[in-house]
Amino acid sequence: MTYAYFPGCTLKTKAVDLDRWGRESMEALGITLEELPQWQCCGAVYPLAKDEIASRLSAVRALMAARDQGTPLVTLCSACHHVIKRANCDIAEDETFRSRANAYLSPETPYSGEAQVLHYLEVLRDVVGFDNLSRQVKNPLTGVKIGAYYGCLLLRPSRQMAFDDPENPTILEDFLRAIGAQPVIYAQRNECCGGYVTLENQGFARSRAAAVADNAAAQGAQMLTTACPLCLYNLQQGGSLKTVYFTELLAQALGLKEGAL
Amino acid sequence: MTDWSSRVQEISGVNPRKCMKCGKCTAACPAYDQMEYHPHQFVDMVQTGRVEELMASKGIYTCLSCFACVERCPRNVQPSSIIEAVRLAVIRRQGGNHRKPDEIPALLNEELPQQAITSALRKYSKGG
Amino acid sequence: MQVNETFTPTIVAFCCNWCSYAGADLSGTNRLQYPANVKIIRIPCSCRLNPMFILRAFQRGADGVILCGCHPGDCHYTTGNYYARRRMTLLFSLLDFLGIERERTRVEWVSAAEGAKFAATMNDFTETITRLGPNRRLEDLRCKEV
Amino acid sequence: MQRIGVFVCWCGSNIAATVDVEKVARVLSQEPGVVYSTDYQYMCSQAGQEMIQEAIREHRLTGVVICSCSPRMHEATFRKTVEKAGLNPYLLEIANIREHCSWIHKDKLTATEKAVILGRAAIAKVQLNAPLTAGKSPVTKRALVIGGGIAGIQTALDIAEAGFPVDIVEKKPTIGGKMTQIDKTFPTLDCAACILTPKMVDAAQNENIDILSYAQVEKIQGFVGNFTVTIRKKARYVDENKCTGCGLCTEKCPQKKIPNEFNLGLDNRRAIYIPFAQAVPKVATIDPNHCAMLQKGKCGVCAKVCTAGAIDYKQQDQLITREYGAIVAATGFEPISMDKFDEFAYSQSPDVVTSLEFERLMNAAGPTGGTLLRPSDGTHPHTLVFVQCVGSRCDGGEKGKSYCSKICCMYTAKHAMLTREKYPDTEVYVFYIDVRTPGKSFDEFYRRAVEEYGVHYIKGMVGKVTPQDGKLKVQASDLLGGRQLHIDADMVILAAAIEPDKSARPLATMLTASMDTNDFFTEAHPKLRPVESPTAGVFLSGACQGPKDIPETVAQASAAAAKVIGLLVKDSLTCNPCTAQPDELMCNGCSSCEKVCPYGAITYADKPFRGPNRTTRIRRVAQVNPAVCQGCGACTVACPSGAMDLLGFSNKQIMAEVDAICR
Amino acid sequence: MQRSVIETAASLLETGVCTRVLGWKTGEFFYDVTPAVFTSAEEVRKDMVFTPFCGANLSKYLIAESRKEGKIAVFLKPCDTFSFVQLQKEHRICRENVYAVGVQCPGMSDPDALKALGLKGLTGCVQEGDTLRVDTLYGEKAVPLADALSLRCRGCKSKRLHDCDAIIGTQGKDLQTSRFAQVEALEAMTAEERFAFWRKELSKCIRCNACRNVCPACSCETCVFDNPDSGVQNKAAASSFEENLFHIIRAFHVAGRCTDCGECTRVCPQHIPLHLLNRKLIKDMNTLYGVYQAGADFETKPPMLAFTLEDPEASIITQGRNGQ
Repeated sequence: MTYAYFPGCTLKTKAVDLDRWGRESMEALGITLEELPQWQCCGAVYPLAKDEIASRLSAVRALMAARDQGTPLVTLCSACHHVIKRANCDIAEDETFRSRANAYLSPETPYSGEAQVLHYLEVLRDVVGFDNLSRQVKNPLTGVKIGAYYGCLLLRPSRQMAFDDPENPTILEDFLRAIGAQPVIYAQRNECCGGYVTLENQGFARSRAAAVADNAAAQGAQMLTTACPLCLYNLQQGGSLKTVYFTELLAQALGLKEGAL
Repeated sequence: MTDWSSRVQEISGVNPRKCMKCGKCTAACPAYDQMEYHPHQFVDMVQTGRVEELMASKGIYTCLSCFACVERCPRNVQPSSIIEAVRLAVIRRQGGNHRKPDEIPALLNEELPQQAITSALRKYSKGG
Repeated sequence: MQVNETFTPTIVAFCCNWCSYAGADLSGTNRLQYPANVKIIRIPCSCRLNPMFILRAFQRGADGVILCGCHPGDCHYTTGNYYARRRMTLLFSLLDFLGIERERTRVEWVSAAEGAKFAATMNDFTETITRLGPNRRLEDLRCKEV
Repeated sequence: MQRIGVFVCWCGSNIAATVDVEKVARVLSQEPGVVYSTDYQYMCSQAGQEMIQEAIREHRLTGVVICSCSPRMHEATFRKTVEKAGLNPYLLEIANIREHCSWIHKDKLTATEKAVILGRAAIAKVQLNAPLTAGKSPVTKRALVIGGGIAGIQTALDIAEAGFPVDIVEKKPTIGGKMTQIDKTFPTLDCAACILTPKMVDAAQNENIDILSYAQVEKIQGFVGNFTVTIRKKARYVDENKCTGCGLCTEKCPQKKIPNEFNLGLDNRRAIYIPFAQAVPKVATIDPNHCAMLQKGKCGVCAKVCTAGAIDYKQQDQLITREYGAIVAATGFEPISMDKFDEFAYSQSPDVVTSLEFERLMNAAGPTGGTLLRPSDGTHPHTLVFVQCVGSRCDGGEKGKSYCSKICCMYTAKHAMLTREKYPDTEVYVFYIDVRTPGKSFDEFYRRAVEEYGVHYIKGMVGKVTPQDGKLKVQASDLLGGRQLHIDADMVILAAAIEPDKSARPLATMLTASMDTNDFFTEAHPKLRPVESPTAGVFLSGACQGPKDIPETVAQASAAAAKVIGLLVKDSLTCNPCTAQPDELMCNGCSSCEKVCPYGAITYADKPFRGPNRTTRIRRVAQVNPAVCQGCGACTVACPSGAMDLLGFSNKQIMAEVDAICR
Repeated sequence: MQRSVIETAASLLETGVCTRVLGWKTGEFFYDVTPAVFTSAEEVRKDMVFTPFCGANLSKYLIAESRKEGKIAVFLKPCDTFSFVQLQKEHRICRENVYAVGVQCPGMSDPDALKALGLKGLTGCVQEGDTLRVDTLYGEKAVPLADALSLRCRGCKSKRLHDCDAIIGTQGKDLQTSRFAQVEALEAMTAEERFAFWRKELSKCIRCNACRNVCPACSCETCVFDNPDSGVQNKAAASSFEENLFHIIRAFHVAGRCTDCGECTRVCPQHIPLHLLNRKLIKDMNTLYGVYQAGADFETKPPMLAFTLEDPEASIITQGRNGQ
């Protein structure tokens, strides 16, 4: 099985580990992630203004390419997923945006949200299946207590993201169980890590990350895992716990990646 | 004279009159201590036409866009969209960039992901 | 548009028995005047109004047709006026689509206490129809091309 | 050939001053079918009525038109008049030439002309009138109350007091409903059990009341006065007549770890159980999902210890069919699930509880024996945070309810007050959006909580609860203080919105009673008929109609009972003859009419019809129950084939009026 | 396709799955295809066809046919299946007596469209992919299928086959269409222009009732226009009310039940674009009360038999605009 894949800028530079282990693991599970040709930056933040058209166009281009290929579009970075998924919802629901985006890009077939946007975790859950995944685990992470850190972008706003229960998500915990680890539930797992404010106000960003990590540690977590490069950065800067990408854990469990946690 | 209040409502697609002043947005906000005005006030100020004050406030750049206020608002008001619209109103006004692209390099460090830089540019300046 | 001084339109008002017919009675009791062109037909509920009745009225020479019913939420039969609202909305849109003057048809919610509103509505409606002049189009729609 | 009489009333000078009544009578006498036409000073007077009756006899009239005041005024009078003269009362039409003509026009010529046209319309209509007879239907003098909470109990008691038999159907093993779980009642703080349990006993002992507990309604047929209801009495595997309620079995049963629903899962019960000490009926029930005997065929401990020999593992569900004249829905409410509100960490910490759970934690018969202890570690809580409006007043409805749940402000004040009274060492915070206390002695009660008991009322909301280090870190807003608060709490209590019981929707379908979008039953009129459903013979009691506190529920329960009694005292019901009537030959059986009928008056029957070449075709055709139809006419327009018509306001009659006016 | 349709029909009869088959057969000309009931495999092999001219929607015939003795198999194109479901929703078809075979459809052709392309003396034709090979007296011609399609197939709304017991070809999907374009164009005109348009069109009507007879929604036991109690009965087509407003009343009667199959326009001998009246109502209902497709499912309440408390008032309809 082959899916169109949108890696995003950060995965090509700072977050190569997220990308590499993600692809290799998926390959091992029988799914090829084929990078979209000529993708452009998703825009990194979703423009909340209804009249911002241009900044949403690169997401629409990616969506259109996936539609033309006839496969769902898989994303891995939380920010890319957020932007692309919301752009897809908007183009399906907001007539003004749809007609303006189509007028601007003038594709052969107008685009109105036909492509399906899947996060990597959704592919693991819904296509591979966590039961199936657990059967393929070679090095279970038995006994490791890991706090899943969701952050904001995967979950909210839930009406558009439709990813998981925004206040009580379970997908990462189910994933951790599947690879043999012991998930630790802690309330701050869906609170902000400090986001891009880290650029201007490091102190504040670090206090946010500390609040997240402290809560997880107090609930018994030995480490944290995330799907977002920015979250990882902030948690590494300000948090007291080791933080890794979930794809690294996956690759390790599948026996693709060597080394200790 | 621009009617910023209706402009902001238009850009954001938010109707501040839906707000029932419960304050859950402000209760949920992780950046509360960093702002002089708080999410529920943003909504109220747009409704009562005090947008210029809001535009002058530094707190609008501290909003993390974490959407906790959006998710938890019982009335579906979306305070963060208002904040974004106010930010845009400032940026679209001539010379209103909070950060100019040439200021950014000084703020960078080795480890910072691209995502942060792009986000910040988008949030802080016109056409990053 | 030229106002035809001698034109006295025929206007049919369908009124639901429980609110609007009583509202019309009240405007009588309070001696509130409205033009004699308006003739009221009593129906049990606004939902009894079949679009065919409206078309029939126009065909037989009415110049304007108005439906009055209880305010939404106050229907004697709980839900009747909600159905009437949808039916009339669609009928009016279809008539407009056929090029019939939109203002010849109207829906107004009049409660049993709104005698003044009933009279005011009828005055306004008659004025509108007088300004539009005689209804020809619905009759003309079928005829061989002129 | 029609022989129509026209009678033009002067109404003293009310009509005659602006309408030339003689002329009207004269002109109308020329209308086709009119054989007699006259005018008179006061048609509604004794003399006027006699004149009409005489004319009917003398001219053998087949229809009567009276040009007079509004039919809303004297239609009933004149119907009686013509009936006494031997004419069917529905062969009468009234032209309203007073309110709709003489009183609103000044010019005599115009008014006269209009009066003639109104008269013509009435003549045109009466030509097509058919004699109608109001039917009668008998009334079964027995009522069914669905739901055995305080609403159902009160309604049943009042109906029984009036001498009518009444059955209560309750799905749980005991009657009593939500009120049994409540500790104290506001604003008087008397104990709920102390005022409720005597009523439960009254109901059980009343000769006219039959309690069908652990039962549910399966099927409802019929209409006002004549319902046939099938009730499924679930097997409780205990013979109700033999069980003495001694409770020995519930102590000996080896299955101990079953969440006790009466205490909302805060403690456990056995597989055979009596929900609480004052249950009515006080008999044990076996939970078939957890009983080892029923599941695996091994155990039988309860049967061994039961000296009354009441245990019957072979018991089957029982179907009971009974006839009723009236049905009362009293299905009550449930707190909504907290699943979608995990920002308050309800799923993450046992110390975050709903208000109803808090009632159990405060109750002497509850899991902690009335001492307030944290569910997580059994310690005494010092800081308590109450959150109001959880799931109430939400926009959209994806998450939470759009309405105010009405009771939460008061019970939260009660909880806060009781906590401070029993445990003065506690700090109690209440986060509110608005405090709503309309009701007798309600605001005084709330003020006492603040002023005398020192409860901290904070205008604002809780945004996040983080369980950490044995505390609940509460992040909240204090809007009046202009700050974000961080409180380390021991317990958080959520005032969950309430919603109609899940059983209400299927019940409404069976009753063809309408519901609003929130699944509350709709009342026949929101102001003037608040305890009746639009479906005749169906009445509403308690919170199934909308959120209510106990006093309001009881008031409405008695009101519903009064309406039921008013129906049951009648031997038969007179039907409105102006009902919908389908022409079966034209009916498609498409169900359009059924979908718009607010009363559920329309059903379908498969009937044989003659087809071509002597064949017989079975077709589905609509049937209108004239006892239920109220004559609104919604169906007549929904019907695509025009098979459905309304007696008294038929298509042809209305078209005839239109034609007469427009000609 | 033709072969598998015929073989399916024949084997359904041979194996006793059904006793009759409702399909199509050719009339006087090869493009003159009419509905027909077959009772034996021989008949099927001899006469049954599935050609690019099988436009006729067979679902309406099931009202009578499904009530007869024994099971009947029927062949339905995607758009026909909407009518099939809608009629079941209205309790008109005995589903248990029907074996429904869905036939995927590339779009049906219109002989007039071929004639308009300048083809004369048509003698036969075969569809191959996107091309239509047409035999004429003057030799074979290849025509792009898109150019030969009938008007209604050019705005096909769905290739989805609903509620079928078997499917020939592949299951399809709902399509994005611009089927409201012509309605919108009319809406954009002035009232005078619209009036002139409709007067011209409706004046052509000869009251042949073809639209009514073919319409799957117009399947009343007795039509209101034939019902003496309706007040609009019409036997003699004079300048009376009944004739004049026939199409308006008809459009209103099928509102919320019309699946937009386009049969009315297809069969109109005067080429009146009657489907535009229905589409206008569909467009309005979609806009005002939420998107609804008659016959797309069994559950959704049709908009004309439902309401919400927040429905707009009739005043939302203003001259030439539709509350948008």
